[in-house]
Amino acid sequence: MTATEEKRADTEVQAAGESVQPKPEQPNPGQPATMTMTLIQAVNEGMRGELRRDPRVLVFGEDVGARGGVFLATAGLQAEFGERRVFDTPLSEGAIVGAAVGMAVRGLRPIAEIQFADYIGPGFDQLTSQAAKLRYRSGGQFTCPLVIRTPSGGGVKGGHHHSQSPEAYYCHTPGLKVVMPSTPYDALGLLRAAVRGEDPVMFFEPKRLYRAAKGEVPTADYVVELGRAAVRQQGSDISLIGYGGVMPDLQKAAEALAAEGVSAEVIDLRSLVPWDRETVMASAAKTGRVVLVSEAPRIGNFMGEVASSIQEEVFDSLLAPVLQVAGFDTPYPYVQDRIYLPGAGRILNAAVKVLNY
Amino acid sequence: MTATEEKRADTEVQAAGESVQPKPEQPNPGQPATMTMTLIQAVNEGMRGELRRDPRVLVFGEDVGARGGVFLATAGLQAEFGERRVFDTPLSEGAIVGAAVGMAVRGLRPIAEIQFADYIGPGFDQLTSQAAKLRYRSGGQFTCPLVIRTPSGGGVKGGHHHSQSPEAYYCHTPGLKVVMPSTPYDALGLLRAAVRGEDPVMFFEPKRLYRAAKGEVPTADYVVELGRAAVRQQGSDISLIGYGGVMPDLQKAAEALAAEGVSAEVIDLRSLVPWDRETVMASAAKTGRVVLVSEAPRIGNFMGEVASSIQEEVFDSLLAPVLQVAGFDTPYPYVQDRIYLPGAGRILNAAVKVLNY
Amino acid sequence: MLEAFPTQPFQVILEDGHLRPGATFDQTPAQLRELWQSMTLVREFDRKLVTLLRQGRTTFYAQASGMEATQIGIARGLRPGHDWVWGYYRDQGIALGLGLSLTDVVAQMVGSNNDLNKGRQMPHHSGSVASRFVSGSSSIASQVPPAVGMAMAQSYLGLDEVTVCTFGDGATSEGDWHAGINMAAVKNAPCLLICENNQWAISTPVERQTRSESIHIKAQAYGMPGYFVDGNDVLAVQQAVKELADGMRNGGGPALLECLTYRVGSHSNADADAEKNYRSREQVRGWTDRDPITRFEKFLALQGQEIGSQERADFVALIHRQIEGAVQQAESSGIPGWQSMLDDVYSDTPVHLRRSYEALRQEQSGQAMQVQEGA
Amino acid sequence: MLEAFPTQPFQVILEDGHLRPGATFDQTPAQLRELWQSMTLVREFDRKLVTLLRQGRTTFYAQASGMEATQIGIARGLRPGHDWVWGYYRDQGIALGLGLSLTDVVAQMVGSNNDLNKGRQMPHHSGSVASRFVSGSSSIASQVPPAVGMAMAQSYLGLDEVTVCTFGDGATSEGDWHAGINMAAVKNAPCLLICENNQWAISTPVERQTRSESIHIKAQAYGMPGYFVDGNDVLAVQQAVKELADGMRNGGGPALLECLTYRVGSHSNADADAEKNYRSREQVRGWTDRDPITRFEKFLALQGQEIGSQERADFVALIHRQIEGAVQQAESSGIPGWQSMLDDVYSDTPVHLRRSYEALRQEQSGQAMQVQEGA
Ligand SMILES: Cc1ncc(C[n+]2csc(CCOP(=O)(O)OP(=O)(O)O)c2C)c(N)n1
Ligand SMILES: Cc1ncc(C[n+]2csc(CCOP(=O)(O)OP(=O)(O)O)c2C)c(N)n1
Ligand SMILES: [Mg+2]
Ligand SMILES: [Mg+2]
Repeated sequence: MTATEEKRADTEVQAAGESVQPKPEQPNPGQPATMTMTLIQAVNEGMRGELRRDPRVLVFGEDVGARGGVFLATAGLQAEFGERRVFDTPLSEGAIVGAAVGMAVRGLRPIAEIQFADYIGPGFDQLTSQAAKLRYRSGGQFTCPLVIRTPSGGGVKGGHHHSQSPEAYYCHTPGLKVVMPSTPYDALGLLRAAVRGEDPVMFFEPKRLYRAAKGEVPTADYVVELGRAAVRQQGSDISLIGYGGVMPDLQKAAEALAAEGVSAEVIDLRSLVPWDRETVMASAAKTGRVVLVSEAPRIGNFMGEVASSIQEEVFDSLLAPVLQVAGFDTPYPYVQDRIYLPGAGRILNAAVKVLNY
Repeated sequence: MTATEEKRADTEVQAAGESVQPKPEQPNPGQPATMTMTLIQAVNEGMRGELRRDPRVLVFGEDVGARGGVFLATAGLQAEFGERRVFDTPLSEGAIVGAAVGMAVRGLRPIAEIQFADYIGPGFDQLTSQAAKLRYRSGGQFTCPLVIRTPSGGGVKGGHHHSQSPEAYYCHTPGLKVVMPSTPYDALGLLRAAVRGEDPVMFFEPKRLYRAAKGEVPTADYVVELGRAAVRQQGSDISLIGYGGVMPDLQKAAEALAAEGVSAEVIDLRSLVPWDRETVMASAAKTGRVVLVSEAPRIGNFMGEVASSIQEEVFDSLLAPVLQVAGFDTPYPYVQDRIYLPGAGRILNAAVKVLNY
Repeated sequence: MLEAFPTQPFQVILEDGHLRPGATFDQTPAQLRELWQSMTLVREFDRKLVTLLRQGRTTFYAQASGMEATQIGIARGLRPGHDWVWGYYRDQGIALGLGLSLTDVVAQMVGSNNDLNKGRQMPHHSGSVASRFVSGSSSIASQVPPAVGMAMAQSYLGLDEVTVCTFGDGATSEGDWHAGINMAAVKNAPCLLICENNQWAISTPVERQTRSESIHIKAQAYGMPGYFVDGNDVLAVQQAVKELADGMRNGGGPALLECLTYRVGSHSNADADAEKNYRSREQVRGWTDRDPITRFEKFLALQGQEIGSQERADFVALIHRQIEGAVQQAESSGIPGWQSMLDDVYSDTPVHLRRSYEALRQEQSGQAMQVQEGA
Repeated sequence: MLEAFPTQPFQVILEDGHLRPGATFDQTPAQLRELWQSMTLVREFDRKLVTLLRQGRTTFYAQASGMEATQIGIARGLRPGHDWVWGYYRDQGIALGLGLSLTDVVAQMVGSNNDLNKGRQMPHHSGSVASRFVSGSSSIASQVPPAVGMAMAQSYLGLDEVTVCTFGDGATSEGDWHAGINMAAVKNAPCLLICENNQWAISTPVERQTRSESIHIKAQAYGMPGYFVDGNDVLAVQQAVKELADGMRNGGGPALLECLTYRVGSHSNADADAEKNYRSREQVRGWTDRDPITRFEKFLALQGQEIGSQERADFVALIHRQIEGAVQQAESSGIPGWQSMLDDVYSDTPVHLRRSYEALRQEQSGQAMQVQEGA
């Protein structure tokens, strides 16, 4: 290629690039300061806002267009932004994840939906071989900022292919970031941070909280930085740490403990990779008693890393072993859906064990 | 179908089934009691023996036929058993794993090779959705006893797609059993147990030990039961626990400790799912000091589960935190291959930290 | 002899119920009536189960309505209990056609103690080893490579069985669909791969699933014959399946068969409200006008074997009674207890599951504390 | 105009070097010479690198010998630095053809400090953002869906770029190959999918990879045109690629292009000994007789532009000197240190990597104990 050609090529791309630059988020003076919404509304709002703000953002996946997604997370988006920006794909998770990688390399900001976390499997190689490693393997020459959104977790009596919590697979894949909000506030803030960030992010949405989790959300633009846990309740006697769908159970267990005069600190990790070691260690060091809660099968779940790290780091402060409450090491069952899930009772039991140690 | 048809159908299948029943292993009186072999020879022998013993056993994968596999693990098998029983497949891990599932349901005992553990990705959904769950989801009506053999781990300067240690993904998948031998004895014994068992087994072979690990192996038939660790060296001051390619480093660290008068117990897990809690807990309780070694990336690796379990179970016996020596949370590097891997020095350092705690 | 890669789907019965000129059939009048009964069973099963769902007695339902000729045609083209089927969630018609009892299928839908799968899967995942109908996975197209592997085993063992693998039009986009079919071709495995092309995958029409002119033409990518039948013509489907399966028994290789039909119900009850957003009532009506059961009834009438209105009413009433009986049987058999949750993960019970068992035993027997649950 | 689904591969130059009757070409004599030089560069790169490997100065090598016309034809059919290429490990010819310097490609093979990829991958994984040649993954066919996604982005952005995705014959069996191509067709993405059919995938011949009569016919499964060129004819490849790419620039959809060629070297140095177990020397010899560079030289001679033996010798010597220079440059630039191992995992450095950095810093600065390493 001659120098002139090179110049021309660059200019063309830049021109194309310019036409798709993000606009700064505009404050809207007429708006109230907060709005009440459910977790799924927050996800929907998050995508809508990013689609408005940044023409590089595209939303796609199976049935996300006219259908609005099987949970309606993308409802109304195609109507507002058209089929070029919000579209259905063929039924192939490999194609969906892989396409997101290629788009991101060419400067777009894809948000891809995988219909259920249980169906990432066919896209696993794209995630682990392409998305996770592109920046590293190219020495930073190529990057793929993208978001894979997917409903995960149990409690909807969906059997094992509509209930699994596979986040540990992706936490164990360096190069991917992994988050799981449990509140509308976090869902919106983390989604914005993920879309605006420069890395591939697995965005797990605890489906049983889609409508159950309701809350106030600022109307002004904000982000929730990846890697920061939320202390949901301060406490001094014991730390209950979880993320995703189990959070309401942690809160319930904390209330039951409060009724017995026990002051529990409740921490929502929100972000798994990276995870907030500082907040967790401070809490563990303070209370000396920790219960970790996750609904994923116990062996190899993400809390293994947290437990291992806590005892490595604040061993001397521990007054009792760090206990895990987790899913069972079985495929996710159907009829015993509720027995499988941790639940407040099981958390409370673990807490009592730790307290009486 | 009429009753007669049913009867006939059954008889046919039984007849076909009978013709492929395993023969009992015959002792060979002329043979010496043991033979020296490398780990890869043991794997090769294991397959040869099972192919001889049981006509239901088939061996297949990419380039396992005339080529004998890229590491020569299947060398000579096609020549001895023919193309019906030892054959090449198209380049598709999904097809390989999936075909193994279907064969196993119909009564065969497939041993499928995935050329490198880094390439299981395209077969991930077959493993997690089909192989792992078939028995459970069918209430035990359908089962798929199969073995997926694959070279794994680093140390061969192969870059990230010829060096990864992805076993934690499969340990976190209930329904799969997972093993990783580090000696020829275990490779042969575990392979036999895997082939003769009734469950899907992921059989990881630490490729850097393929020729480096040499040892005596009985010529008589034996198996190494899944779920039993091997205490490689008894000790009283500290427990060094690992599996796979890092085992020689554990031994080296133990020797260095011995030179300083420290008695280290060295444990090779061999089997990850199920893992030998009894042996591990007994050792941890005895020494009170534990170092866990794995070359997989730290976050979410299998040792997280072991660390979490140890402190849960023998908390009061622990004199120091359980430390992990692990791979880094990066894609497996190329030029820094040797820096990435744990190695005896890093293990020794951790041991000293634990001892001086 | 079925023709590969035809431009028009193979038909035996024309839309108006007449026998296609040149077409033949060899079913006895009793066999023809049985076909009608089986299709009607599938249709009424849908109706009844939708009612039960509304009553809260099941949790999920996906109709096969409109696809009865395809599913019964497949089942009747095979040797039940001899040939194997790896189907998918919408295959209740094949399951019933292969001889799973109403009790079996209903128990699976309820997840009750008498479910052959022990209540381990959501509705629509029947399986029966006696009927050689494999309990499926929800993961679309994941049945294809295993079905091919099974066919490879059959050929290795020298059995005269075939394996049928069914899937929807949407499934053809998945990587494993391709991986499996390619393997079948290369290994010449006696696997009959059948696409139940009902033209929709939830909200995605087949034209946006693939740009190929048809599904069966995809067989060319594998050097395999592709066949095309009218999936609303039960005799065409049965004949095609039988001819292809018998060819495989005699050493023939795999084939891809496309049955063109239509999903007249919603994707599932979860989709019923949303459906209006993606397809027109006119399109659906166009296909209800081409109802496979109505067409077969016209054919029977033209053959002098009309289904009388009393006969129909009696048969429908019988089915509903039987289903009601099956539901009651399922309900009264109870739901698998917590112990069952830990069984069948492996052939044995490894230590970690024994520990879980012990922990759950304590919890469930009330030795552990309880917290008030519920939203 | 290239014809879709031809029975014979498209040729411009016949085996004996004559222009095919009816064929045309528009290259200037200088451009023709450049093609010869580029192909010769690729050939000599193989020779020299094999030598370096024997000398222990690299660790792994996979020859493209025999495939030079395909790879240079592809590169010369594109607008380098403008169009994008997602290639695979054997594409050193495309990399060099697109303008990666010998220094770049050699540095990647060595994993030295001047490697654009920072020594992060084994040899054969070059990448250069300036040349729009994407650093690849070893995972076969995994480049296909990303390449398609990139083409979707280009069409969304209204750019007149195309994305070329190359892969081997073996790659066509992978699920992601299918998933990606199907997506390209449905989305009408300007992606040119090129199979470098060298007839072997390690020890597996293409006939046991697929039973389809060719690779390009697989395009029918996607409703996409399939083209077929003689991959040992550099003018044919260049013309085909240019015509197809230009068609895509003007709004055309994707296409599958098969270049029929042959891998005359072993799969890689790791395969050199084993090769005799799976393919005959006769087969290899049959194809060395059809050498693409020799054919092009005959063509040049017939066009009155013969490559003189002195010219050839000088050019070869020049290349070897340049490669030697590149190797020395790589070697003297050193190897990335331990710090680099922890960079570029993310755009930022999360706490766990900061901790690793600190731990390694201590260890590498000798603050940690050392154990004697080595077998
Ligand atoms: C791997 C995977 N991805 C997504 C889904 C979610 N899903 C369930 S049914 C369906 C549509 C399937 O359509 P088709 O194959 O045509 O079958 P049909 O429902 O029309 O009978 C989808 C996307 C799934 N079950 N598995
Ligand atoms: C997913 C995956 N499986 C297996 C391999 C191992 N492998 C490396 S090259 C190769 C053969 C590839 O053949 P082909 O695609 O024809 O390319 P060629 O080497 O002939 O250029 C295989 C099986 C791999 N790299 N990736
Ligand atoms: Mg469909
Ligand atoms: Mg090849």
